Amino acid sequence: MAVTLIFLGRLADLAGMPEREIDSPLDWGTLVEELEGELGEALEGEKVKVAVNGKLLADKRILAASDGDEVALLPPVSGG
Amino acid sequence: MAVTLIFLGRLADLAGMPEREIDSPLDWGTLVEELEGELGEALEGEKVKVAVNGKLLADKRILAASDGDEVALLPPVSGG
Amino acid sequence: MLDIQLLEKGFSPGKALGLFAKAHPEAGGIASFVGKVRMDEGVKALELTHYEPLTLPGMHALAEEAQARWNLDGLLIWHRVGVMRPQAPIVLVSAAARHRRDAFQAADFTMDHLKSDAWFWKRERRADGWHWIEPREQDHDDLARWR
Amino acid sequence: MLDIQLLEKGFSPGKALGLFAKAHPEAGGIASFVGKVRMDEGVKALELTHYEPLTLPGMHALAEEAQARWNLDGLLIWHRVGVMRPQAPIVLVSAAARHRRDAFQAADFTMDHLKSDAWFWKRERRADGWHWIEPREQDHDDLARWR
Repeated sequence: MAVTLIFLGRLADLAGMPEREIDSPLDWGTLVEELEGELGEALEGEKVKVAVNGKLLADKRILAASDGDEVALLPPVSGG
Repeated sequence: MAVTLIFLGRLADLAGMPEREIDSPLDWGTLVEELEGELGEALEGEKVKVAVNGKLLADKRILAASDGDEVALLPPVSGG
Repeated sequence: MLDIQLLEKGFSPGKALGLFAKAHPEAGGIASFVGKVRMDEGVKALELTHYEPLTLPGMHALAEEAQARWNLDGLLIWHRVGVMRPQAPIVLVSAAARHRRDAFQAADFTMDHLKSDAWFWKRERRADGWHWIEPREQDHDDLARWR
Repeated sequence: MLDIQLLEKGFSPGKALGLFAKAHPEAGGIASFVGKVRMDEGVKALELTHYEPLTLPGMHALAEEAQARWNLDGLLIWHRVGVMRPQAPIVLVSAAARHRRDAFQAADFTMDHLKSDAWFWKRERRADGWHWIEPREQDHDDLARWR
């Protein structure tokens, strides 16, 4: 029973990996608690957004992921 | 002893030719008189400009061309 | 016609533009922009990361917004991802339209949004390792022009 | 680097852009515009007349003004003259710059001026003969933006 976390941009550096599995079900409080330290703090930053299965959450604090879901953690972008 | 007149755009249609020679010396009054009819009238239009030897005149009424000069008669442009 | 692509490998902007122009014989004008990895001193490589489930749909939504705002015959958006060397093309945008202003505006609008409002993360490799790049203040100002 | 040309024969914009890009490896961005003879119903050909002693120096002066206003690495202005068929390229403008906005602005500025403030006269051949074309009101408005 697992959720896949995808770390983008500098969050991948902080996580030390581009993705990992985490137990389901998963809400925002549990996620921040599990990803402790600098990574957990970075996630709390208001510019970090969250997508579940490719759909952006309007508010990341309503996260409710279950088995098989893919949760992407998205820091501010920079392209071009 | 001649000046070459170059007719651009619709002035060439009115003149029935792209260029012709005209006696020198040549001032603006003489030019308009010589190119009578519709062409002479068109030249008087304020949007028609005049260049002598590739240099635009600030005021066409100061035209003073002499033997060998090239006088270009330039209607409003349209490019692109 | 929309031509939206995320590219893992290099591409030739000149060739792509030639084909795009051929595909839009009815367009009176085509405005284009090619962005390349700059040869800034000390930069050895650039990496663009994306998250395809968001990045590609985001590019399509952007193209549709441009089509809704201007009268376009076609819009091409090609964006590289992965590791690139200095001078490699990163992005190509090309807008075909009957009228010049529509083409220019659509290309300009699309570039401003790709630059600071699309799902890409960019980092540079310098002698001392990789560095994440944030959009410049100017990029945010550019984007604000369209609101 | 300026590349200013009046062309009596057809040209390939894609090829020209490829070479221009290659000539400016240092530029981060290249903004371009290709204008073609539109396939308007009933138009069989377009003729552009110029007066070289004014037209070519005027194009150089325009390029210099663009270079003075924006920070450019290079500017290309190619303009056809003579008789052209529908879909033939008439004009190619390409501006290479370190920053995107400079490239876009310079290409846009140059096109607006070529369109209604350069020494070209344009007429169309329709079934009933040749017709002179005047700049549209829109073209004058476009030009006024830069004053």
